[in-house]
Amino acid sequence: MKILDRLKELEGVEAIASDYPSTGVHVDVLMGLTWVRTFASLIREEDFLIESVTAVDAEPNMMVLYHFTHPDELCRVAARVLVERSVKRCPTISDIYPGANWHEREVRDFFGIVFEDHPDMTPLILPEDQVDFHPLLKKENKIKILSEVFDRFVEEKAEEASANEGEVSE
Amino acid sequence: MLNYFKEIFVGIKSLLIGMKVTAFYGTKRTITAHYPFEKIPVTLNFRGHIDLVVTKKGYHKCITCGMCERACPSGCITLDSVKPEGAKKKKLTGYTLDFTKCSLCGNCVETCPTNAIKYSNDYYLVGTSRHDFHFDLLDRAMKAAEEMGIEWTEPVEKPKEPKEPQAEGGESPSPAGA
Amino acid sequence: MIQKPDPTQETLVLNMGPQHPSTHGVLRVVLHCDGEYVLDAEPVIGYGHRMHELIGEVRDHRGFYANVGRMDYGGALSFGHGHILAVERMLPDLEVPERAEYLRVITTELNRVASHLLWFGAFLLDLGAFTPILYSFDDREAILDLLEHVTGARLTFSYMRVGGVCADVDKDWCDGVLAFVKRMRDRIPMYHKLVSGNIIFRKRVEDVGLITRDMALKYGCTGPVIRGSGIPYDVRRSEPYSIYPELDFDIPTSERCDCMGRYDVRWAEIEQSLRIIEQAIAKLPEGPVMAEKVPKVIKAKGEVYQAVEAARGSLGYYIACDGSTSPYRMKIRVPSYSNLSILKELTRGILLSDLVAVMGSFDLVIPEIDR
Amino acid sequence: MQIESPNILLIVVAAVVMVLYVFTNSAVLVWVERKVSAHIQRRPGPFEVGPFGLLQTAIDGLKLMAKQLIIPGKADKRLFMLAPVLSFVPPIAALLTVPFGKVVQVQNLDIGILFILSLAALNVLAILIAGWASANKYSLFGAVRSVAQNIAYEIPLLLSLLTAVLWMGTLNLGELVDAQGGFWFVFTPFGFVAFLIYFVTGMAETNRAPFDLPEAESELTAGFHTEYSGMGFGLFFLGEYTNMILVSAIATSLFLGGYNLPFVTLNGEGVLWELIRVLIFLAKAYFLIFVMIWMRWTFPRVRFDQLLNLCWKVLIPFSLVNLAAAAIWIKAVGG
Repeated sequence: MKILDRLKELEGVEAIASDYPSTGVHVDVLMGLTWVRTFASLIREEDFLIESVTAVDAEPNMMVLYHFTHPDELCRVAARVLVERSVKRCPTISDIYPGANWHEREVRDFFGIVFEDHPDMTPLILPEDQVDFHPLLKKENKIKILSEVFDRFVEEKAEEASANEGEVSE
Repeated sequence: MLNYFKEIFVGIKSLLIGMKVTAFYGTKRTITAHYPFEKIPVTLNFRGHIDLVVTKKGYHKCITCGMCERACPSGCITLDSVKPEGAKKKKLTGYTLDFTKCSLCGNCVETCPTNAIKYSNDYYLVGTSRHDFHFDLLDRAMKAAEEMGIEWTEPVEKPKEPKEPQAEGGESPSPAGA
Repeated sequence: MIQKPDPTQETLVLNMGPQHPSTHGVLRVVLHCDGEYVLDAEPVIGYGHRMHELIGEVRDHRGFYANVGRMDYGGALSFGHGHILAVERMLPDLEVPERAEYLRVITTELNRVASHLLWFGAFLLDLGAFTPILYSFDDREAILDLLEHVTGARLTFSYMRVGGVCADVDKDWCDGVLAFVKRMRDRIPMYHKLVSGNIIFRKRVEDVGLITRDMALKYGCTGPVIRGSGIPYDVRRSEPYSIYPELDFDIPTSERCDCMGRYDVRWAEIEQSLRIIEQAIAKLPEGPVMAEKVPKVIKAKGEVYQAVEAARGSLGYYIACDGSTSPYRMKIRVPSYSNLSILKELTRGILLSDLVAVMGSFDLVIPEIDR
Repeated sequence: MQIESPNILLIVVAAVVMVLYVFTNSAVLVWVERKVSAHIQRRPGPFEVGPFGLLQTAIDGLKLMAKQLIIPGKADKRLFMLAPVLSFVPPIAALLTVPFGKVVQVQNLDIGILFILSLAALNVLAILIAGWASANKYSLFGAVRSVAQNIAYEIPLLLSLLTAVLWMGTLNLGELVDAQGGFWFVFTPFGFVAFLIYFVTGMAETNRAPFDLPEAESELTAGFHTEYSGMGFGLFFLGEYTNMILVSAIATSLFLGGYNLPFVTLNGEGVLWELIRVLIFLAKAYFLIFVMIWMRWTFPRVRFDQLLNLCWKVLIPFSLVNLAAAAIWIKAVGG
């Protein structure tokens, strides 16, 4: 897969081939917050189609998840970026992919993650005056550690996650 | 210029073709059913709300295991049972279906170990309050038995009663585990 | 002193919806109009939001499959298909019988035809023709009768089960399906005579709502919208699932990029679906319709993304499980959501009537957007 | 012609009869429209009230009368109430000059056509007032559309009628019918073209689909009568159907030979002959209405700019050329 090679060249992006039959994803990408826009531009150059932007609430970081797929070849890219639960800020890709506009607003509605430089962060689905209510945030007793849910983070939990956090604070 | 006239000609022709189609169907028989006077028979597989199966002996097959209650994603089934003194099995005293919450997924019917519930073919459902859709299935089963001409008879466990003291020790875990 | 507004710069704000005949549900579009011209159209969604994603996280996998059909009342079976395939992906040991897969595909394709017929009628209703919807409903009813025979429901079929389907079909039903395929093929020329060739219709939809290839990719449009822009992206072919690789069918596309292109694509798709149904009925193997060993309680771990081609485009289920009985996170990527988000850019400077035509050509199902 | 003092009593009686006729006509037409549309759509239509559902419209009328008249808070109340009346009365007045038979014509005016056209033009005023007074944006849209549409379509309408007037050399409706006799104007090529143009513009003037832009249901919810309920809406309804009969009555008397059969002129005297003539006239008029209904339930609605394009680029050039050709023909051959 061409995209995998190209993604591997980016230093802040860690891309691995994923097990398609069990996950439905070909390329699994983990990137730092500062790399989101670079990644999006690159994947836009490759003519990928945006499928969805969503988030998962977990401890200690929340995960924003992008899905892209290619219209011609069989290749789905799942890109993750970790967002600190207390900060909840993430760069927008809505200028690169206008289709992400609504998805990002929805994520803001449901999780409270603010996408920086997004043209319009008013609630899309929730009532316009309801800015502090985020229904998909997990309750105290339900919330899990990120690595408990996602195998992706198990081995690199110790080093990588901390490295990413380091990037966030930069 | 030629295109201009061609377009007018083609346009008028296409309109006339369209009118021909509607005229053709206008002269044909109507295909709707005049609802209150004629009803379309419901298919055998139609999945309405659930009902208790009435057996030939005039009783239901429910063993009150509670599988349906647990399988129901919307929590619309409520089972009431008592264990009569000295009886081996629990006895169903009430089977309530809150149809206002039911989404007809069919989980209850599929998980039932004794096939005690089935889908009814009832789709003429109308009510003036939501309490009209809290069905007492046990009651409905009794009425169904009456309509079928079967007498509602509770199976008599008495012949087994003398053996009960011996069997009780072995039997008691099974209702609890079900 | 209050400044007087300049009447030449004044625009008319028009709330189209939430109750409006051609928004197909509770969708509101805030229009800024200059006379008949739409300067800006901002869709406002969420009036019928039921938070299906949260319900999916509360209920277990089995409890959720009645919900998925409620999202898209037009093509409920593809939504069920996607969900079940996603759950089955997490259970690698489960072997779904072939007959079940064939039945899933046959019913889904029948449902797709029904959905396209519904769209056809509603689209023409938007354009002001009242009769085609009743003709298309005549055919749609025939499909619903067939589907009722096997699934037991007419609209929100909860037919798919983990490990198979809930009911088997018999020979009579297959004959009925083949008879329907023949009937539908006979009826298609009538539709084209009545509508496709009609000069008024053509003038209304041609060169209206142009979506270029690039726009379609940027906005993530899928389904007939992207295929109407000349990109042959169909999940059934691009990312084969179920038994679609074994079937012979084409992905119709149109280079027109306008409403007419989408219209043509949908009609071609109906014909392809009929082809699929015919082949699948011919190939339908004997056997059980339910896997033998289906776990009573589904406990899975890991995450899956399953895409299927619903009637309106690529439908994706993202399920992340933490090993408990219910998903930790469930995200449903619905096609109409992305398709509708293009509306703002698409309708700048077009006429009000064209806006209605463009929205009609998207085949919007609002409960799907407000899932 | 000497000006006679009009027989007031006759006119009053005739007006009452005409109002009654208009009401029955609308009731029947609504029933016909519902039945025709139903059968085109393969359903039975009204069949419950009365034989074949004939009394359905009467019941509907009763319902409309019983309904509350809701006037929007910000509406201009007087104009709001005036508009339905304005849409309903002029067509009735116009019908007074229509020659249903040789004798059955309330007032034979020398400028009959002009009289009818000037009254028919009031229709657009009614819609404009309704749209404006409702204080509703959809209504306003409908009103604006209606004005643009009706004013544009007035031109080909006049031109096509002018062809007929030129051909027969009179504005008097009775004389126009007599001038044709059995040889209907529509049998001549000029008459045929003029008739087609007249029919299309007539549909547009009456806001019938596919030209029902002022009330375009799928775009403007109900257009100019969005805010009207009860009999306010009912009067618009009546006005629409009265306009339909007016348009087809003019078409019948100008192009389709009025009460004459094709190639047969009916000149008999007596009540029976008069009755036959009236029936023939009505049959022709109602056939045209049937075609209008048939077209409504077949075609999609045209777009606003296309409507005007059709008028300016097709109908007006064609009717102008047709008029000129007819004039030359008269000068060269007939003159």
